[in-house]
Amino acid sequence: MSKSIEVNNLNVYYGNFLAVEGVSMEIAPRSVTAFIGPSGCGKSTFLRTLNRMHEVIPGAHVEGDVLMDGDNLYGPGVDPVLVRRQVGMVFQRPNPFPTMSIKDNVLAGVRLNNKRISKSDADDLVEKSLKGANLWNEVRDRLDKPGAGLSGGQQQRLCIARAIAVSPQVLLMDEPCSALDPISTYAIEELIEELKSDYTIVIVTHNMQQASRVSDRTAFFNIAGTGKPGKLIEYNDTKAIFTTPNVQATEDYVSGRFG
Amino acid sequence: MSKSIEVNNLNVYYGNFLAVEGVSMEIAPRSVTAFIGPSGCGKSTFLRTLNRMHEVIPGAHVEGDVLMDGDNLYGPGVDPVLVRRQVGMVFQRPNPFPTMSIKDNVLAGVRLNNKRISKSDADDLVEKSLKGANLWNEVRDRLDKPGAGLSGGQQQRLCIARAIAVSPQVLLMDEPCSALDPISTYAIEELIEELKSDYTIVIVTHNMQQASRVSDRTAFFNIAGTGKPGKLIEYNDTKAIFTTPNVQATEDYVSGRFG
Amino acid sequence: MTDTIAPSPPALKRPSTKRRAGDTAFLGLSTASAVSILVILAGVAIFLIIQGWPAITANWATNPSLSVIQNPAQVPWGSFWEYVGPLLWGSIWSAFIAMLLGAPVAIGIALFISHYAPRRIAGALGYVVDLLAAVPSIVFGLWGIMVIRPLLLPLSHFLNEYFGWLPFFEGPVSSTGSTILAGGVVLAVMILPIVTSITREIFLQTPRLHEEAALALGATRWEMIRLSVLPYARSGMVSATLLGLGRALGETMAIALIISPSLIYSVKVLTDGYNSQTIAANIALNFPISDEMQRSALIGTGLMLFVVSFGVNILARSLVSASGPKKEKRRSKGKSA
Amino acid sequence: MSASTTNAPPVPRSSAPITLTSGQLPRWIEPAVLAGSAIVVAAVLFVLTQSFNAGVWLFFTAIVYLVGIGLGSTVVENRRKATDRVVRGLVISAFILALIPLVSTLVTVIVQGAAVLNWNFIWTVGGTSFNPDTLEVTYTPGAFQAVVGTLIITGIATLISVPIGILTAIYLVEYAQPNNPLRRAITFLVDVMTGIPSIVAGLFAFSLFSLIVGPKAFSGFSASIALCVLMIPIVVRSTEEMLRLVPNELREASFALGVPRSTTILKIVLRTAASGIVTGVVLAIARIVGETAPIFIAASFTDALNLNPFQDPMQTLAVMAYTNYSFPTTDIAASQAQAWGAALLLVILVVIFNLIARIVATVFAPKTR
Amino acid sequence: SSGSTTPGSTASSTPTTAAVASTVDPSLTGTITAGGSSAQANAQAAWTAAYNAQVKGVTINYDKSQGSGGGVTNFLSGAYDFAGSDSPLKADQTDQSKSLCTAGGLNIPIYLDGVAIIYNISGVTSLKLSGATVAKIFNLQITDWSDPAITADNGTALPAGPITTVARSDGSGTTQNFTNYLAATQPTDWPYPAANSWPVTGNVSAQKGGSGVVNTVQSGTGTIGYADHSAIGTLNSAAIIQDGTAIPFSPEAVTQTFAVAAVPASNGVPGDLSQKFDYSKLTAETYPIPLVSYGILCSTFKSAEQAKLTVNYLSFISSTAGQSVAAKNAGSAPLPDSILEQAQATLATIK
Ligand SMILES: Nc1ncnc2c1ncn2[C@@H]1O[C@H](COP(=O)(O)OP(=O)(O)OP(=O)(O)O)[C@@H](O)[C@H]1O
Ligand SMILES: Nc1ncnc2c1ncn2[C@@H]1O[C@H](COP(=O)(O)OP(=O)(O)OP(=O)(O)O)[C@@H](O)[C@H]1O
Ligand SMILES: [Mg+2]
Ligand SMILES: [Mg+2]
Repeated sequence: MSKSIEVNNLNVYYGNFLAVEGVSMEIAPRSVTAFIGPSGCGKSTFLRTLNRMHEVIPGAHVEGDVLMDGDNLYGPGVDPVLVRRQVGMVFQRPNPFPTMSIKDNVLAGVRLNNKRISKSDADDLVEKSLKGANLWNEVRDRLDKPGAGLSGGQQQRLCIARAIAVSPQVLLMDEPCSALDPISTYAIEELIEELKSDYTIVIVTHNMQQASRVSDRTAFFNIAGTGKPGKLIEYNDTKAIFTTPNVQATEDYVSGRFG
Repeated sequence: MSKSIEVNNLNVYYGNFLAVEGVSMEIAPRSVTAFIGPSGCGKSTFLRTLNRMHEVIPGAHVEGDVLMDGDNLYGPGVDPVLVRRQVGMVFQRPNPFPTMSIKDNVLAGVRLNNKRISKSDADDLVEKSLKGANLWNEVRDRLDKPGAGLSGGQQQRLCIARAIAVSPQVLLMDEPCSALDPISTYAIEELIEELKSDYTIVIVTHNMQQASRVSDRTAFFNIAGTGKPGKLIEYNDTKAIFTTPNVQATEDYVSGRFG
Repeated sequence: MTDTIAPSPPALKRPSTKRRAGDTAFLGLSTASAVSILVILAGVAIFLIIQGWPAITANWATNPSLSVIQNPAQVPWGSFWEYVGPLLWGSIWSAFIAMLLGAPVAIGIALFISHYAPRRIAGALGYVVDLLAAVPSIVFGLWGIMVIRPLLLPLSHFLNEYFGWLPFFEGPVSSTGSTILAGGVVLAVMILPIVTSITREIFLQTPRLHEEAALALGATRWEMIRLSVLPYARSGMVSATLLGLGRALGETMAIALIISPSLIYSVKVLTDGYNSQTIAANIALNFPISDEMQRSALIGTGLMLFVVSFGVNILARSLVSASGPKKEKRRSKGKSA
Repeated sequence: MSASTTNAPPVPRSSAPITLTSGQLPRWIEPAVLAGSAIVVAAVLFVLTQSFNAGVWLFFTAIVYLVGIGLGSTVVENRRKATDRVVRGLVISAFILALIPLVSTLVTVIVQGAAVLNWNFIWTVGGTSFNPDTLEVTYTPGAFQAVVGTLIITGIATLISVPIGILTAIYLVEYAQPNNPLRRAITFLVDVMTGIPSIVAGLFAFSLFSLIVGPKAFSGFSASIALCVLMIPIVVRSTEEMLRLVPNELREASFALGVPRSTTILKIVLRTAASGIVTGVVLAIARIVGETAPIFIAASFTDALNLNPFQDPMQTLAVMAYTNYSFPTTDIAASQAQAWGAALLLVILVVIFNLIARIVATVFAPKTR
Repeated sequence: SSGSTTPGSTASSTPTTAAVASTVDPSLTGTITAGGSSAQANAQAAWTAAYNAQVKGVTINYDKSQGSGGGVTNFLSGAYDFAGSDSPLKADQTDQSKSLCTAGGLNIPIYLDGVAIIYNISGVTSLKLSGATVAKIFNLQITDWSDPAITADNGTALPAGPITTVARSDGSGTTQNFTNYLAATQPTDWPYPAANSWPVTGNVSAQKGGSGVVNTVQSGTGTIGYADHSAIGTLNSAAIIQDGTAIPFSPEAVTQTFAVAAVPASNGVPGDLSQKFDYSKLTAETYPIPLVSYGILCSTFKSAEQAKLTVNYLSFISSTAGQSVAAKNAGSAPLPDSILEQAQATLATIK
């Protein structure tokens, strides 16, 4: 149910601007990998290349390979739509569909892909997904109300519920908890813990504690200066990154007193 | 240059829905107050009543008083525009004016009152504000580029620069760092430390560590359940809240292992 | 927890399934539609050129059909260009008056509905303006004759009496009301709904984030609009105005019914005998009586109107891009996969 | 503030007012100034011109009010608040200004048209009867043939234009790269197309059909094609604007769920923009349904009922209104009454379209509560 | 259908005066597509009604919005079975018609009316004007109703007030016929050639269509204009002084005008009945500004079926009965029998 990811010497461009340079890494199946690094270093950019979401930005393109269980995501004939169905994503800003009810938002991935789903299955799926995102109790009695009426944090959890409802093989999360309060964050972290037995999870976070709590391995990205490309500085077991980093920059960054 | 705030038995409604109930608190001038609490408990809602920003949402209204140095913000004849000039605000999501350059974004508030600001004054102000927001080095060579071209974290810092450029008396921040990486977060926290000698600062945060690091006093809000109003549960010195809370709910919340 | 409904992992390679075929078909359909517009427009342009060419290139002084086309100077027109000149001017002038009167009002109404009217009645007000859009142009023509023409007569006398020193308000003041002012007012009313409803939709879509950013800086409502609403809506406002302008330039029957035209260059707006004729109305008025060569001349003028539309659009576009550094940003939201 | 630490404030202090209530005009001042200017202007006008003209009076009242409130607010409050008040005054005047023609047209059409409008008028085909003894021809008013013609011609034009228009807008917004030459060409040409005089569109369609079906090319369908030329650009333009307003985040959310682009467009983008698109379509219909010149040219004229859009002339309500006004029978008053009747019917028809569209739009509109 | 009660057969069976009869064939079915002159519009509507009372199976679509030029153009392109036109085919149009019609297009006068000089002067219900005064007024040389020339024509002074002349803004047969008269009879006061568009510029209110002129004259004060007499509604029209007599419009006076002043001006196609007015032959019994309008059709139709329909209809129009229907319902003047007989003869040759 989950897949390994292998990235070989990947460059990501926005038009002519090289945003991320020469990233190579291997991500094991059924593991949680955290990306950390300062703002603008290309964490989001790189993350999006893992399900080809960067392609929706005009001019964005990559050089290099991303292999999922050995299949090159950028190989000829590979359909980005199919890639994205297997590699789910949760964004930094919550983006529920404004025309849909909470329930329909959760079912969107299933329904939009024209899968016929019986009412009871649908109800089950909605409940499970919302429970997984720790939103069930807050919205159980207003499932038919629009999703846009929720608070920011609630909306983000709704988006997580929506992403896990389609049961992807890999789950990418771009700072999924930055708009969430500790209780929801805790729930999501627990969820990640649970999901990791089945999924390969990659999470971008600014929260060092979070990275150290949830991830098995951590990748630290950095940027030399504005206009310079972001680079993968160090990639190792989370414990090693936070206790015995090999690179000075990593140590500087993780030893900050912030969380 | 900073003012005290006194809130007396404030109820906030969205139409008929009572979102926040019976809040009373006193905020000393030249202090940092943190609001914490689970998502949806009304922190943002309450914060916005401190500069009457809730009024831009149709149907939102309050009962009760908010006194700034004894002047009731909701008194007859009070102009919300003047209130907001003195009580600045930074939002959860960065919102630079997309059509303006970085420089114009910083100057936007100042230009409203003082069209004829001299070029050198303007340049000084831009530099100081951007430095204050720890953004100067990243944008100094592209001040005339649009603000929307920055990364999320950079945009948020731009918004902080814009807010402090008009030198308000009180600064409200609604999870200003939730989109920021640790380095920027650190800079903002330092900035808050600096600003507090002159301003009264109120900050909403989900980050317990942040609350304990930057704030003098902390207010914990909670909500009994969906559809119930949010309430101020405990308001005390930050140290007391995090070490010896009086209420069980507070203890449950702050003792969570997250941050 | 999810494996009950989880599908078996599909292959990444594109299988030639129906859905992907649907994607291609959809792209094909929309591209075909886009191209069909090119085809239609090319068709119209070719039609105009083929039909108009004989008159454009003819010698008007000697051609038996063209030399009798009326000229206020009582001599045959020297060429097509002499003939089309005053008509072009008339089209531009009347459209200008209409835009001058209509566009600011239209944007004002849109603002009123989106940002000033109490929320509860804003929807109803929007509907009221849409009602204006529901009035067909022929009705505006009839209304213009019956209501606007007499209504503007006292105003015309007033303007002439006190502002007659301005060339626009020179006499002799019309006694029948068939002035370019009346036509302009009716045109302005006709473009109102089209401009209003599009700008209104766009104003309403201004991200709340941007509006709050301005308000939190202590902006008054107008300053908030100036800082966040107008910049956001700029390109949309220009499009809406261009649509209105297109309508004003191309409007035929209402103008033909209301204005008493002459083939002259004139800026007077209060007279019966000195109103510059518009191209569209001139075609409508003279087409029925014209023989083939004269029709060719009329179609040639239609071609010129086409060219003017081109010019106006180029101008408007360059104005927008000159003043709006971020316009392309908003425009380029579309992307490809 | 004076006791501040060595940590200087990061920015120079502007001279912001410290009080919250400084310089407020009382709430009643706006209505008071308005009433005052109305009275003063009325008096001055009467003295100057010895007559009273409602339009002039309203106009100058508005001007005097705006100047008055602007100056007053500048003095008592400040320049910014003055600007704010003046703009509000302007915006509200604009709205009232627009209400006048609306009410006036509607009242005119209703008052004039109500005289002939009844069920008979709608459900009978207009015609003549002839008395062989007196040689007298009597005209029986009736608009059924025109109602049917309007529905057929406009319906076909809508069926053709709306898909083409919306698909083109989709191409422009969702598929074409910003610098794609086809995209640039089309955006530009669509704007140009809005300036085609309607009569030229009619000529174009008729010439086209003459080429295809021979000289007797008059048909409802060719009129529909003419109307398409007028309608497509409006649909494209308004749809394009509405699609651009759909936040990119929604598209990304959908793509990330592995939804193909076509489904994303159909079920997310179009759905979110539906209410605006519908408004645009109704505007476009209203724009073409009142056309007369292209109908004459392409569908010629008839008084008879014709249900076949592909052959023989057809009448529409707009044409009926126009011909009855422009070519009255010897009983001019009766003809004009019929013209207004047809016009009223046309307005009612468009209002019905509008209502339907509103309902559709409300059903589809994004909801937040 | 009982042919004996129909007006066509009534006309042919009842020997009133020397009536010109037509044979209407009630068994015909089909559609006649026609259009052109709007002057004929009301007459065509009446003819259609009367004809349909006998021939139920024929639909006649006469498009009055096309105008004479549109009618001719559509006729020449083959779109119309016949055209209504206020002026006969021009030479080049006749040439063009030869490719369509074998021998060529035939112009048959079917409608006669007069151009009325309409006015709206408060308190004035009767107005007499000489041709010269009409020319001067419309040429903007006389600008006030109290002008001595007007006083002289009427014998008494009219209330003073500025004159607003109202003309057609669109090209029209009415303008053509009116300026034909002015150019032929008032060469000094009317220095313009006859044309279908109004030549005078300056303080003229130009209006679209006869109805536009009529409406504007009616709603203005001190206004004067010209329109096809059948379309003036309740407005007053001036009597024109000819040979010392003020002649108000009447159908008889116009029929008389045609009888004395119309001279054949054939386009060369056998059977063509184009006419021209010789204004020098006007008498004190003739209304001097006539307006004649033609039916234009092919000598040989592409389809014999269509020819039969069209000829049958036009022959009804060109009968005494047809002319009476138009006179009764459209206020036109009946064409003299002599020309109707020629018309029937021509129609009989059409295949
Ligand atoms: N759509 C875009 N077009 C052009 N450049 C972009 C675009 N998006 C991001 N960039 C640039 O690419 C670089 C990496 O940005 P990215 O958003 O990936 O950073 P990040 O590490 O996710 O930052 P943050 O922590 O603030 O989210 C930055 O320099 C940014 O300015
Ligand atoms: N515009 C609105 N209209 C109606 N209800 C609203 C609106 N905004 C917020 N609410 C409701 O008010 C309550 C408080 O919301 P608020 O956004 O203040 O919570 P919060 O504590 O800031 O949450 P978060 O930590 O997620 O930002 C919630 O129940 C929310 O659903
Ligand atoms: Mg990021
Ligand atoms: Mg909040």
